[in-house]
Amino acid sequence: MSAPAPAPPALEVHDLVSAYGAVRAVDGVSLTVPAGSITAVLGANGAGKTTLLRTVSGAKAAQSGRVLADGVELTRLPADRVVRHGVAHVPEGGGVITQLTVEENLRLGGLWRADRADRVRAREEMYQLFPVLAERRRQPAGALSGGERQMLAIGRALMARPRVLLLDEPSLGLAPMVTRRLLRLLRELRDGTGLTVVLVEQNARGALSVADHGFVLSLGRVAASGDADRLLADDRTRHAYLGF
Amino acid sequence: MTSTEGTGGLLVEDVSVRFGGVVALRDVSLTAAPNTVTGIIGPNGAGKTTLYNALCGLVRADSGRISWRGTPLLGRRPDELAGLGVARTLQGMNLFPLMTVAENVMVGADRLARGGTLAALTGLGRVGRDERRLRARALDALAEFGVAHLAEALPPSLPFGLRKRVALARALAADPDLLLLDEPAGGLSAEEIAELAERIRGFRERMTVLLVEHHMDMVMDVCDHIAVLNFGRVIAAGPPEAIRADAAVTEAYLGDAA
Amino acid sequence: MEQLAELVLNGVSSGAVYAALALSLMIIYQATRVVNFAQPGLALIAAYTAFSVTRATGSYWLGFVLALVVGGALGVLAERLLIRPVQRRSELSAIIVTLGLLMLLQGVAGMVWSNEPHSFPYPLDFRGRFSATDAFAVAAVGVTALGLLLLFRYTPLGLRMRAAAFRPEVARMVGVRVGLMLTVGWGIASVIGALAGMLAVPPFIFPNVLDGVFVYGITAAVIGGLDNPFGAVLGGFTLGIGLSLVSGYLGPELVTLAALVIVVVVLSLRPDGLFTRPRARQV
Amino acid sequence: MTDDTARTGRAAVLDRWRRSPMLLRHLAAALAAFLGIVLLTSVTDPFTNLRIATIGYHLVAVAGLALLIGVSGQISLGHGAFMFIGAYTMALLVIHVPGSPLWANLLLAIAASCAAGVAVGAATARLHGPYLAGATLILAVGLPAVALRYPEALGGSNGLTFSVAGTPPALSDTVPDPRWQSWVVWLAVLLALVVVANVSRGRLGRRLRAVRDDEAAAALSGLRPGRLRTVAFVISAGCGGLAGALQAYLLGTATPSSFGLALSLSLLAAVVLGGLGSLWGALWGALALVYVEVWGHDAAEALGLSDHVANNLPIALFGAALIAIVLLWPSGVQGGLARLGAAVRTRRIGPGGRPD
Amino acid sequence: GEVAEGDAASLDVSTGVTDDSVRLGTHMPLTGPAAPGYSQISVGARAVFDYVNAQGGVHGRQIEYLVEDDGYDPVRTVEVVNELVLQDEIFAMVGGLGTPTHARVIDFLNEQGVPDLFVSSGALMWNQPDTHPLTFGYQVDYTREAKIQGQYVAENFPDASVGVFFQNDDVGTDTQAGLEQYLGEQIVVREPYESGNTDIGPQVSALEEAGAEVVICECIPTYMALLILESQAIGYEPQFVASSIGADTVTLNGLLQEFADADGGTADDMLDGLIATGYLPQATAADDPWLELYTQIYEEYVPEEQPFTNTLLYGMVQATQTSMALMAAGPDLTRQSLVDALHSGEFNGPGLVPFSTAEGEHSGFQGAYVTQYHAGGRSEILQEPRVTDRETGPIEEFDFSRPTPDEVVFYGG
Ligand SMILES: Nc1ncnc2c1ncn2[C@@H]1O[C@H](COP(=O)(O)OP(=O)(O)OP(=O)(O)O)[C@@H](O)[C@H]1O
Ligand SMILES: Nc1ncnc2c1ncn2[C@@H]1O[C@H](COP(=O)(O)OP(=O)(O)OP(=O)(O)O)[C@@H](O)[C@H]1O
Ligand SMILES: [Mg+2]
Ligand SMILES: [Mg+2]
Repeated sequence: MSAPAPAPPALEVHDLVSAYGAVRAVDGVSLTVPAGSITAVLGANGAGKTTLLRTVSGAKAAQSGRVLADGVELTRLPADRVVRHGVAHVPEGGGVITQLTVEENLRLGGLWRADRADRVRAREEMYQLFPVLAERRRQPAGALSGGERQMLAIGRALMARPRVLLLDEPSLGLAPMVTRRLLRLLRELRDGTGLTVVLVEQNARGALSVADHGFVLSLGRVAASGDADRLLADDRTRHAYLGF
Repeated sequence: MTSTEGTGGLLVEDVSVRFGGVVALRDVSLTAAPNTVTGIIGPNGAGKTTLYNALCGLVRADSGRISWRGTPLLGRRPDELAGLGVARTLQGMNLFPLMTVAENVMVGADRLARGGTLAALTGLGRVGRDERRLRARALDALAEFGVAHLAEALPPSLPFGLRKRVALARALAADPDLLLLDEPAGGLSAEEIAELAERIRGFRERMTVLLVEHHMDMVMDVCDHIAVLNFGRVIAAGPPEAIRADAAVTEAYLGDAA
Repeated sequence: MEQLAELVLNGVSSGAVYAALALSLMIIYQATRVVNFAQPGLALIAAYTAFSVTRATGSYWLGFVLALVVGGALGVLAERLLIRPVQRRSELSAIIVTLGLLMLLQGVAGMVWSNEPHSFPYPLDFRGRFSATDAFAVAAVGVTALGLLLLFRYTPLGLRMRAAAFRPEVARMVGVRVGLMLTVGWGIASVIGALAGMLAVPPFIFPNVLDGVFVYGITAAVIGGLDNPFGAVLGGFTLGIGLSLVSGYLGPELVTLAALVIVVVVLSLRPDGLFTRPRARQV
Repeated sequence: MTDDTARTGRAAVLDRWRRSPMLLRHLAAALAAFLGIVLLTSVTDPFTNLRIATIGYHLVAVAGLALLIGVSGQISLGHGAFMFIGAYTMALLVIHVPGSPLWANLLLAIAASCAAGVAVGAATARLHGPYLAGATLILAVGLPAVALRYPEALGGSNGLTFSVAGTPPALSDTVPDPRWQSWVVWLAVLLALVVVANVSRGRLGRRLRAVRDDEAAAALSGLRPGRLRTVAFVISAGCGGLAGALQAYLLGTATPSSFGLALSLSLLAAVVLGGLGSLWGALWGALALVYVEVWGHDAAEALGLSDHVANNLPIALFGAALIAIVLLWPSGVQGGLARLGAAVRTRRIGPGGRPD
Repeated sequence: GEVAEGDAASLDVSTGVTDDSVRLGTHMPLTGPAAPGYSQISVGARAVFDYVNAQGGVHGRQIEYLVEDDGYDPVRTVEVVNELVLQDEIFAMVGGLGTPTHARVIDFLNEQGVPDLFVSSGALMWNQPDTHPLTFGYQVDYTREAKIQGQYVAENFPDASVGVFFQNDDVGTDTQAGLEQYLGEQIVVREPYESGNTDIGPQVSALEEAGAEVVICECIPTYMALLILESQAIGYEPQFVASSIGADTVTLNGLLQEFADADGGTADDMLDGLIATGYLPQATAADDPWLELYTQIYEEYVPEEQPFTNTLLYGMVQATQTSMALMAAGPDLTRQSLVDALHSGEFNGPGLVPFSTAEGEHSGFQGAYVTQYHAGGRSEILQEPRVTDRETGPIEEFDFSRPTPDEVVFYGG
């Protein structure tokens, strides 16, 4: 088998700057996420992780820099267009729409895709993945507990069958068992469908244990990066940025 | 467990809460002795937050009794709780977005003020003193969590972790005797969690603490006593070591790798 | 007994008009979380268009159709040009912009068509205790409400519209074209508003003709709850019949007071209207 | 150099000002404003005096509503109803209790509208968004019908007419009636504004804002959301009642048609036009209420337009102005002026300099 | 609060008067819910003033006519009248419109010494020369007119049950005081309406249910038209009797234009047989010398789109009589001379009944005639003008020779 032409990385970020007024929360970040990998983005509170994801997914406008997915320029696209390029975002805190029912929230996730049969299939898959949601499908999402909402948000993003999944602290509020199941699922999806995952986590150890690569942000810049194993092993990085 | 032993602490007896078809709590009973940290753990949707809500009057319990230091709590409005020395942090933090951090915490301390409505209208009486006292209290509380420098910031502009500290400061500003913490460690880094755990252990001297948390290391570390909820029932209760060893708990909550 | 029957029938026909307006307010609220005070203004211009067209061509139905078209177009324009810039700022800004638009439109209508009342035809025969026109109004409102219920409950478009209204930033993340949804919402609502205008205006048209109807339209929407079309419709009929009975048995000077009493009673029992699902948990 | 010392001197004064007790600050500001009004009315003609007084009573109504909206987050579309109550209380007192002094009448009018505020506020405390809007809207439309229900006592749709004492005899040679009336109006208004300022800057204001921002969290901090909402309603109803009573005092009339929906909605418009969050905003709003109409009329006259167009120009202009201001100046005239001021200052100091 | 005792203002002034102009002002609703119907009045008045000015004005003075919009809101009336008096410095107020509105300013106008001519309202309070010496009524007051209506109905429909449909304000109370005197027993039902609420279905049902064979409508044209329509809708056909304020057949015709009557006739047929009282000539009357003049003025000075209605005519007559008063006051115009002229002169002219501005009687028109409208635009006089008072006095015929335009001086030097 001859080596295929090098596929473009699933996600490329070049010199991205994103600011709130005068605060440059993301201050010239460049990173490359290979297709079919799990990449952890780590860093202390306020390092700019959330802002980075929001800027990539178009939820927030960039000041400068570029974002590409599979070689396609996403930089100036609004969020609804970005998701159509296969980049789904689970925002910090989930962002379920509390007034809609559980099922409506899930349906929303897949709406933009044309294949109706597959949408129904995807929904059933999500119910299998998170059985609590199936029990609650007709209830408003606002009735759910914190952890249940988080599951719903993840399920909704997966409904889009994205190629790149941006997860902002997905383990927040999840019971340890569910967290582990989620991480296992991410690995399965990576291996099975070639899903690319960008995982923002406070729990650096947990994140790095599933991730292939890691980037460490500090004050809006990339302070360290590399293979997950290397970062885990690197005492200096651990002490300086990851705090364990 | 008899009710006589617990008059000094928190006593929850046979509390049930239903939402339509969903039974969120089913005859839940537990106690928290004064000046201890009691952990409440359980899978997502087990009813932990609902228990807090029932305790605080945010949802109506269908049956059961809850008392704190002998005072019954069920049937009270949420705002009466602060007066009884109960404070709580919310899972979603629920900071006041359009008010500065200092003001947020001053609201938390509000029960310490004495002036009435007439004073508020005329600006006479204790108004100045109250204001100074609340502000000082708020700044103290913020300082305790290392965020005094953020006093004039607006909460939405703060990163998650710092917002968590502000929320804690707001609850602590009222000098509560009973503190209900709902997932305080969520979204914090390992280092911060360790620091938080240290602090919660310290609270024990001043108050009784209830802790809902999914972060097992921390729960095991700081709790004197743990109750485990599953599908609205208490499936186990005891000291951390016993809980860790409990097969039912492992099956329902901790999972294989616990 | 006979009086009772008459008053109820009278109430049904005015209730249909309130319901139509309530429906249009409900949709805009569902679609954009804005209470649209400009609705009577938009409907007024639509009705005046029908007036002019009917006078010029002699065809009522041509005027009717054009009124709906013009109403919808005005709604779309209003959303694009005026509401969109303030939409995200605050509920209040949007309310005030719609208020300003109402004044502007009423002023313009007065400039173009004068403040004098003009004769304005009914769609069908108006004679009889329950005339063909009344039947038409009730049917039109019923069909509209049913259509809206289907739209919101069962179609992807309806789901997108609601998502865009509740949490625009989240909706965008799942691929909803929020701006488009808001425009569509205003368009649909304004068409229905124009329909309400066409039903409410006869027999006379003048710039303030819809003021009273609008007040009762809001009242109906609030009584029924802004959550679903049937709330608006039932609110409209409840109010129409209630006020007709009050007017007949107690005196017309009490009508507005009675509306106030009805609102207070209903909302103190159900703060979000009769047919709204309970609000989500807060924490 | 001297500029610098002047600035630090000023800063010191400012600092002392900020540290002085709130009540003192507010009273001093009110006194200064009152002196300004006395001066202004003394150099203007009687008609302008009346306009100044008109602005005064609008100001207090707008300020009260701004407190309700801005601080407690409740949007009332029915504040004209409280003006109605204030005006009728004043009218009834003047007619039936001829001996009662003006200040007592004003206090009673405030009390009556506060009582109504308690009722309305308690009934609406649980309402949100459009439901509150709808309920208050119908309040504005429905309440004046009370006058129609009791025509003997309240004069039916023709309302009540009465005469109010003008300048006290001792001063009547030197101070014309309109001037005296505008002093009375402004004195009452400024005192009320002191209360409004105390509330919005103080602890009560903070509690109201907390309830506005997050009801559950506020309740858990020991605040009673329902009661606080009602308190806000009562205060702003009192302001509305005072405005109505002053209007009645000034014009000698109370008629249901004066308190229609149009009044309530223009008050709301004035709040937003001026800008929430500061009493200056309320002042701009009140000025706009009085003057945009006048200018529209003058413009129509000057342009020599046809009747239909001329008649409708003022209302169309008011609408257009409303839209334009909200679009261009999101935080109202006051916000716009503040931004302009800041821009001018940075230009003067230079881009690097810090604005003081 | 006690009533302030101001010194009476001097009337020997010529405020608002120059050698070549005299400034008059008025207030009326031009916008808002109450505007429909009324804005024609100032159009008619302005047309006559324009005509007068074109003929050289009054004693060489051009009449300036300022119309302020008060939206029928007394608060705004006070404001705009203040503006007219204090800022624009009008010489006199002419035809201020509305009872609740104008009632708020008569004290002020009298205190300020501003002649307050020809108030456009049939309320009784304008005729109080003792307390308001400068205020002059205009319309035949509601009670007088209703007495004449009542007597006519009692005499001509002695066995009929009568219903009254009335505007729920002083129009309603004052007219009922008059009707009561003649129809006491005959009235079987009284139904009020609130102006602004166009849903009058319940009232019309009640009228029908009570079996009223004659319905007297004390209302403005819009509600007259609504009443006719609603009655048509339920197949109820009583004899309608309208008062002068509502019986503007041209306006009614316009309002009913789109609605054919039950037999497929025209709107005009719906009005056929309408009985009405009046004191001015009908705009549709033929062979009236004044209408010849007014038609000429209408064609020359009124904008295209305005129909020639009774309401428009009302403004024209009012303006004519105002000009007559200004002429009578002589070239040395002061407020005193105007009031003196009003007190001493006769201002009969276009009106069909005597008009009084005498020293102790500022009531304006004194009586009314009864007419019936016939489809096609012809009005038939059923009862010649009669006069009466506003109390319980008798209704009498009178001796009155109505001058033609040639006999009246209302412009010139
Ligand atoms: N809406 C906002 N307005 C102003 N500043 C903001 C806003 N949101 C975030 N910031 C600032 O941007 C910086 C980065 O914030 P961000 O939320 O991206 O950090 P983070 O790495 O996700 O932190 P955390 O781990 O706490 O979630 C912080 O300094 C924060 O104060
Ligand atoms: N208002 C409500 N209406 C309907 N169901 C509710 C309501 N509140 C809570 N529930 C349900 O009750 C159950 C318990 O919820 P609760 O929030 O107490 O869970 P929890 O133990 O705090 O979970 P988590 O760890 O995810 O926060 C959940 O299944 C939830 O969906
Ligand atoms: Mg973050
Ligand atoms: Mg929970």
